[in-house]
Amino acid sequence: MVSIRPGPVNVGGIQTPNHLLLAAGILGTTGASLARMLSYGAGAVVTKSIGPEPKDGHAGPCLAILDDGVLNAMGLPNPSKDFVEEISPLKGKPVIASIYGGNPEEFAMVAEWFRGSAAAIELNLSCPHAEGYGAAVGSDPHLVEACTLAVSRLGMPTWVKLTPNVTDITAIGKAAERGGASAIVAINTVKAMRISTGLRRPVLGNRYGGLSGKAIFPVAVRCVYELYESCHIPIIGCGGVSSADNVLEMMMAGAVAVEIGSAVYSDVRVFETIARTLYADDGVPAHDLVGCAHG
Amino acid sequence: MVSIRPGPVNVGGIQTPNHLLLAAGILGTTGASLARMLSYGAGAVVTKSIGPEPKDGHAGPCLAILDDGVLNAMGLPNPSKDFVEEISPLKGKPVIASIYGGNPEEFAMVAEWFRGSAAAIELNLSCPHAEGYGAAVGSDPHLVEACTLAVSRLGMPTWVKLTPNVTDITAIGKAAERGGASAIVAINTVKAMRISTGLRRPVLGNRYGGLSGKAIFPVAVRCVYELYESCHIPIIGCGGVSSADNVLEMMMAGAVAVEIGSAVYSDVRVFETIARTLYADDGVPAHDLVGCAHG
Amino acid sequence: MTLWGAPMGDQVPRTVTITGIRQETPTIRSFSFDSPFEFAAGQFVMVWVPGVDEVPMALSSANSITVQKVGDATTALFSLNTSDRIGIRGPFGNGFFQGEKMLAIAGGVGAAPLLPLARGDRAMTFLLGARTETELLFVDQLDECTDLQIATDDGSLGVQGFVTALFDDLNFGAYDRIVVCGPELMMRAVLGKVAEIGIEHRTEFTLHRYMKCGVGLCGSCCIDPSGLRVCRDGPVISGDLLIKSEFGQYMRDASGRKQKI
Amino acid sequence: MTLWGAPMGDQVPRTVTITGIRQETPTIRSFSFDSPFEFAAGQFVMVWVPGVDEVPMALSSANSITVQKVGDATTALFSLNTSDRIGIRGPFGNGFFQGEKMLAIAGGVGAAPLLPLARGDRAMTFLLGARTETELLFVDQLDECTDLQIATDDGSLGVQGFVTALFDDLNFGAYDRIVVCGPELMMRAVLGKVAEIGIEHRTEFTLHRYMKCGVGLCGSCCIDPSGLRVCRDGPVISGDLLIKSEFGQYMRDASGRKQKI
Ligand SMILES: Cc1cc2nc3c(=O)[nH]c(=O)nc-3n(C[C@H](O)[C@H](O)[C@H](O)COP(=O)(O)OP(=O)(O)OC[C@H]3O[C@@H](n4cnc5c(N)ncnc54)[C@H](O)[C@@H]3O)c2cc1C
Ligand SMILES: Cc1cc2nc3c(=O)[nH]c(=O)nc-3n(C[C@H](O)[C@H](O)[C@H](O)COP(=O)(O)OP(=O)(O)OC[C@H]3O[C@@H](n4cnc5c(N)ncnc54)[C@H](O)[C@@H]3O)c2cc1C
Ligand SMILES: Cc1cc2nc3c(=O)[nH]c(=O)nc-3n(C[C@H](O)[C@H](O)[C@H](O)COP(=O)(O)O)c2cc1C
Ligand SMILES: Cc1cc2nc3c(=O)[nH]c(=O)nc-3n(C[C@H](O)[C@H](O)[C@H](O)COP(=O)(O)O)c2cc1C
Ligand code: FES
Ligand code: FES
Repeated sequence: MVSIRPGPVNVGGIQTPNHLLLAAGILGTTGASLARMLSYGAGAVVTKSIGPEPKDGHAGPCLAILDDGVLNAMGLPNPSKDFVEEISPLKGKPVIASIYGGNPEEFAMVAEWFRGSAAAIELNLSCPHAEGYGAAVGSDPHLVEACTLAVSRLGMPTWVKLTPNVTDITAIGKAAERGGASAIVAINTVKAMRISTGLRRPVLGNRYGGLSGKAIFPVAVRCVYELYESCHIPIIGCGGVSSADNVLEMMMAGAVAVEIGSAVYSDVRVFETIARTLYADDGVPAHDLVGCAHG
Repeated sequence: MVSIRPGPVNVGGIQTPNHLLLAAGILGTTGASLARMLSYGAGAVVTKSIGPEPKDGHAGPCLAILDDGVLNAMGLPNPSKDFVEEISPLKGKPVIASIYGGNPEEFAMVAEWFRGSAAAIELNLSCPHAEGYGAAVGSDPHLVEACTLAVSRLGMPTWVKLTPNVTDITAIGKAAERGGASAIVAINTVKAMRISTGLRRPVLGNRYGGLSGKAIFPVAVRCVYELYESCHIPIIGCGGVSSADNVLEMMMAGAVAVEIGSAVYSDVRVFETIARTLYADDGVPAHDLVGCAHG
Repeated sequence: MTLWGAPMGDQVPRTVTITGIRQETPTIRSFSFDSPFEFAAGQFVMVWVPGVDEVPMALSSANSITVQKVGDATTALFSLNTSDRIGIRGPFGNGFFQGEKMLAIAGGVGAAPLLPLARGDRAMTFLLGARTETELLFVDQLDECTDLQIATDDGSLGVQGFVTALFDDLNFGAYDRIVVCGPELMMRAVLGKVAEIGIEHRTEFTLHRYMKCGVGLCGSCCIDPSGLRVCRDGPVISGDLLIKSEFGQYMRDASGRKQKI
Repeated sequence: MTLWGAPMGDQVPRTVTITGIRQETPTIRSFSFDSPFEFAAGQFVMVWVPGVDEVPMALSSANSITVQKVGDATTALFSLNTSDRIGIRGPFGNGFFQGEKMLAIAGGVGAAPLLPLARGDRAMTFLLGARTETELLFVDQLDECTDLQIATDDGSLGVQGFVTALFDDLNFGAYDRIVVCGPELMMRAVLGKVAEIGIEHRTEFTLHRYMKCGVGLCGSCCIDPSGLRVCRDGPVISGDLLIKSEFGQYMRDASGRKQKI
C-alpha cells in the first residue's frame, strides 16, 4: 500500500493536521465529545446538524446496526442556538458547524450564530429522513444554490453536503459550486429501510432512514468520482470509510480529505488507527493521489 | 419465524410454483442454464436482458465480489434475436424474457420476438451502466410510460424493472402503472464504483457499475415499501434477498414475490435452501403478509 | 428451532414475547420474555415498544427488565400483556467491574441492574432505599442472597432517610468494590461520601443519560467534561471519573440541551 | 508487510507486480509475479490487463501464468515488462480430481494447468503435443519430473501427428485418472478414444468457454445441455458429462451466440 506524507492539510478553506475528519452527527452533540474526538486524532470535527429551532428528534428506534452498515433516523435532534455555547470552549480548533434549515434565510441565520466560533460551516442538504429539511431541500438544484449562496456570502468557509438519493448528483454539486461553496462533502446516507419480521413493522420509529457504513462505500466512491469529473471545488469524501486503503481509494476518486462516521462504532479511535497505516514520512504527497484514478 | 403455506402463486399475470424467482442477468444467457435453475427450484426465471442488436458487453473486469455485495458492469451482452431459439425448448415453462431498448419501438420489436415463447416480458429500464439504455431511459417517467405502453399493448404480461438511482422511485412506478404494467420489479442495482488502489483506476472496465447483494437489501426494502404506498399493481421485490427471513421482509414491505440474483454466488441452490425454511404446510397464506408492515 | 426474529442475526431488534409480568411495587413491574440474552450485570438493552418509542432498560435477569412507569414508553409497556411482543437490542454497555467483597447500593428502580449481582452471590451487603415501604424493590429476592439493609424516606421500613443514612454503621474498608445505582442526587451523595474516605476509585455508578442509539455513535449520552459515552464507555463509570463532572449537576434532554438535575 | 492491494481483502482484484517474463515458445510467455496464490492445479485466475480487458488464465504455478498471444488482451500482456502491474482475481473453479497414477495429456498452451500436477510428482506419464518442436511447452521442466512423451503435427520432434497418435503404445489400464487440456478438437478426439475404452468417467477435460464474471453468476460460460458453469462447476469436467454435449461442437462468444468449433 502506498503511504502519504504527513503534514498540515488545507481542506475547503481550513487547515487541519491530517485528512481524517469526524462526520456530522457522530458524537457531535456536545463540545466535550467533539474535543475527545480531536484528542483521539480527528483532523477536524463536524458537529451534529444544528437548526433554527431545538428538536427532540424522531421517536425510537433511531438506529440499527446491520452486518455491514448502520441504519439511522435520528431526526436531527439538536439544541439549536444553545449549541453555540457548547462549542465555544473549542474556539480556534478545527470545528465545522453542520447546519440545516428549510430555506436560505434559516440557513443564513443559523450560520451567522457560529461566526467566530466555527472554522467552517457545513450545510446539511442531504439528511434523507427529515421532512422539509435535508434532502427535501437538497434534491433541488435551485434551492441548493440559493441556500449555499445565503451562507457563502457571510464569508465563512462553506461546505455543502450532498445526498446520493438523486438521479444526478453532479447537478447538485454544480449548484453548490455556483452558490459559492468552498467544498462539497459527498455523501450523506442512502435512503433505506429495514422491517422487523417479528413485529411486522419498520424497525425505525420514522420508518425510513439512512444507510451508512461499509455497505455504501461503493456508492460514495462513485459519487465522489462523478463529482470530480464535473466540479472544480474540492470534494471531501464520506460514506463507509473504515480503513487507510479506503481513504486512498476516496482520494484516487477525487477527494482531498475524508469524513468518517459509522466506523467509529467498531473503533472509537479509528482516526489514530487509520493514521498509523496511512501516513509515513517517506510517503507520497497526498496531492499526487487526489483524482489519480481519472483519465 | 412465520412460515408460508406452499402452493401456486400468481405473480404479475403468470402462475409460478413458489415466490422465488431468478433475477435477470444471473445465469440467464442460455436456455440450458435457465432450465437448470428451474430444476433447482426457482419458481420462475428471468432471462439475461435481450436487446435489438447483439452486444458483446463491456471490456473486463466486468464484476467484483465485495465483502457484502457484488459490483458489476456486464454491459448487457446478449445474442439478440438468436435468444428466441435459446429458450424455445422451455416453452410453457415460467420463463420471463427481460428486454431492453433505447425507445418504445425497440422495446416493442424485441418483446414481439418472444410472443409465444416467454410467459411474460420484463422491461429493463434500470441497468445503471449502459449508455442510452436501462436507467438512461428508466429515470424519465415519460419514456417509462411510453416504453411500457408499447409492450403492454402487445397483450403479454408486462413487468417493469425500476432503477433505485432516481430522486423519487414512486414517480417511475406510477409511470409504469399508467403504461399498463402488470407488475413492478424493484430494484435493479445501485450505481457504484470501486477503485483499485494498487492500479489506481476503477476496477470495472466500464468504470461505473451496479451494486447488488446484501449491501443493497435495505435500499430495496425501502423502494418496495415506497412503491407499495403509491402504486396499485403488484410489486416483485429484488435486491439483496438471501434468506427466508429476507423474503418475509420483502413481502411485509409489499412484495408479492421476490427475484434473487447475487445470492446464487454463495449457493447455486439458494431457491431450494430458502424454500426449505420459508414454506410449511401449517404456514400462513402469503397474502396475509404482503404489505403488513404498512399502516 | 430458531427464535422469533433471530434469523436477522440480531442486526435489527430481536423480537421477544412477554411471558410474565410481575407487579413489584405500585409503580414498578418486571416483564420477563421468552428469549434470554447473554449479559453481564450492569448492562442494558434498548426496549422497543412498537409504535411508541425505544428506551434503555437494565436487564434485571437474562430474560427480564424491571420498569418504573414514568412517561410515554413506560406507560405503553405497562399496557402490554403476556404474549404481546416487544423488540430488544443489546445488551449494551460495560457492566460492573466485579470484586470479591462487594457492597451494592440501590435507590428505587436502581435495584434492577444490581439484582443479577446479588443473585449471583456477588454482593456481600446490599443497601436498598425507596420512598416508602411499598416502593422497595426485590426485598424478598435480595433477602435470600445478601445481607440486606433497608432505608425508606418515610421510615415505613428500615432506617428513616436516604440510603446514605445506613452509611454510619458501615465499615467501607470491608469491601473491595462498591456499586451504586439510583436517582442521581442519591448517587451524588454517595460519591461525596466515598470521596471523603478516598475510595471513589473503588466505587462505580450506573449513570442514566438520554440514549438514542445505545451503541456509541450519536453522542446524545456523552458527559462533561470527559466526553465519555454513557451507553458504551458506561453506563457503569468509576467514581474518580465523576468527581469533577456534570454528574449530579445537569444532564441533557433529547435535543441535547442541558437540564438541571 | 501487507501486500500491495491486499488490504482490500481480495474483494477487488489483487494487484501484483510482474517479476519475471520468460519466452517459452515463439508465441507463449510465462509471467511470474510477486505474490503467490494458494491454488489447486487446474484452477484459473482472471487476469486484468489495465485499460484493456480481463481474461481467464490457468495458474501454471502459485505465482505465474503462461500465456499464448492470440488477441487484444494477450497482446497487451506481451507488451508488459517486469515491474509492471496487473490485477488478479481468483483462483477460481474446481481443479483436477487427483488420482494415484495419473496420465496427463496436453496440447499447446494447454500444458499450463497441467504443469503444477507434474511438478508435484502427480503425473506418471505426460503426453505433450504441439504444432512443431519450437511450440512445445515446458519440455525441460516436464522431462525432469514425469515420463514425457512428445508428438508434433509436423514430426519435428517425437511422434508425428496429434497427441492421440501416442495412444497406440499406451496402456490406459495403468492410470486411475486421465487429465486433458488443449485445443477443443484435440480434447474431443481424446474423449472419443477414452469413451471407446469406457473410461470417460476417469478422464477429466479442462474446458475453455467465454468467461466474464469467473464466479458463476453471469452465465456466459454455461454449456449445453447440462447448464453447468465452466467457471465454477468446472473448468475441469468429467468426460462422462461431456459425451452428449456441445463439447467439440460449438461454444458461445461474448454476446452468447453460438460459434462452431
Ligand atoms: C442505562 C439506563 C438503564 C436504565 N434502566 C432502567 C431500568 O432498569 N428500569 C427503569 O424503569 N428505568 C430505567 N432507565 C430509565 C428509563 O430509560 C426511562 O425511565 C425511560 O426512558 C422513560 O421513558 P418514557 O417514555 O416512559 O418517559 P418520557 O416521558 O419519555 O420521559 C421521562 C424521563 O425519562 C427519561 N428518558 C426518556 N427517554 C429516555 C431515553 N431514551 N434514554 C434515557 N432516558 C430517557 C428522561 O429523563 C425523561 O425526562 C434506564 C436508563 C438508562 C440510561
Ligand atoms: C479456464 C480457462 C483457462 C485458460 N487458461 C489459459 C492459459 O493458461 N493460457 C492461455 O494462453 N490461455 C488460456 N485461456 C484462453 C485465454 O483466456 C484466451 O486466450 C484469452 O482470453 C484471449 O484474449 P485476447 O483478448 O487476447 O483475445 P481476443 O482477441 O479477445 O479473442 C481471441 C479468442 O480468445 C477467447 N477469449 C477471449 N476473451 C475470452 C474470455 N474472457 N474468456 C474466454 N475466452 C476468451 C475467445 O475464444 C476468442 O475468440 C484460458 C481460458 C479459460 C476459459
Ligand atoms: C447516527 C448518525 C447520525 C447522523 N447525523 C447526521 C447529521 O446530523 N448531519 C449530517 O449531515 N449527517 C449526519 N449523518 C450522516 C453522516 O455524517 C455520514 O454522512 C454518513 O453516516 C456516511 O458516512 P459513514 O458511512 O462514515 O457513516 C449521521 C449518520 C449517523 C450514522
Ligand atoms: C452479473 C449481473 C448481471 C445482471 N444483469 C442484468 C440484466 O441483464 N438485466 C437486468 O434487468 N438486471 C440485471 N442484473 C440486476 C439483477 O437482476 C438484480 O436486479 C440485482 O442484482 C439486485 O438483486 P440481487 O441483489 O439479488 O442480485 C444483473 C446483476 C448482476 C449481478
Ligand atoms: S446513546 Fe448514542 S452515543 Fe450513547
Ligand atoms: S463466467 Fe460468469 S458464470 Fe461463468
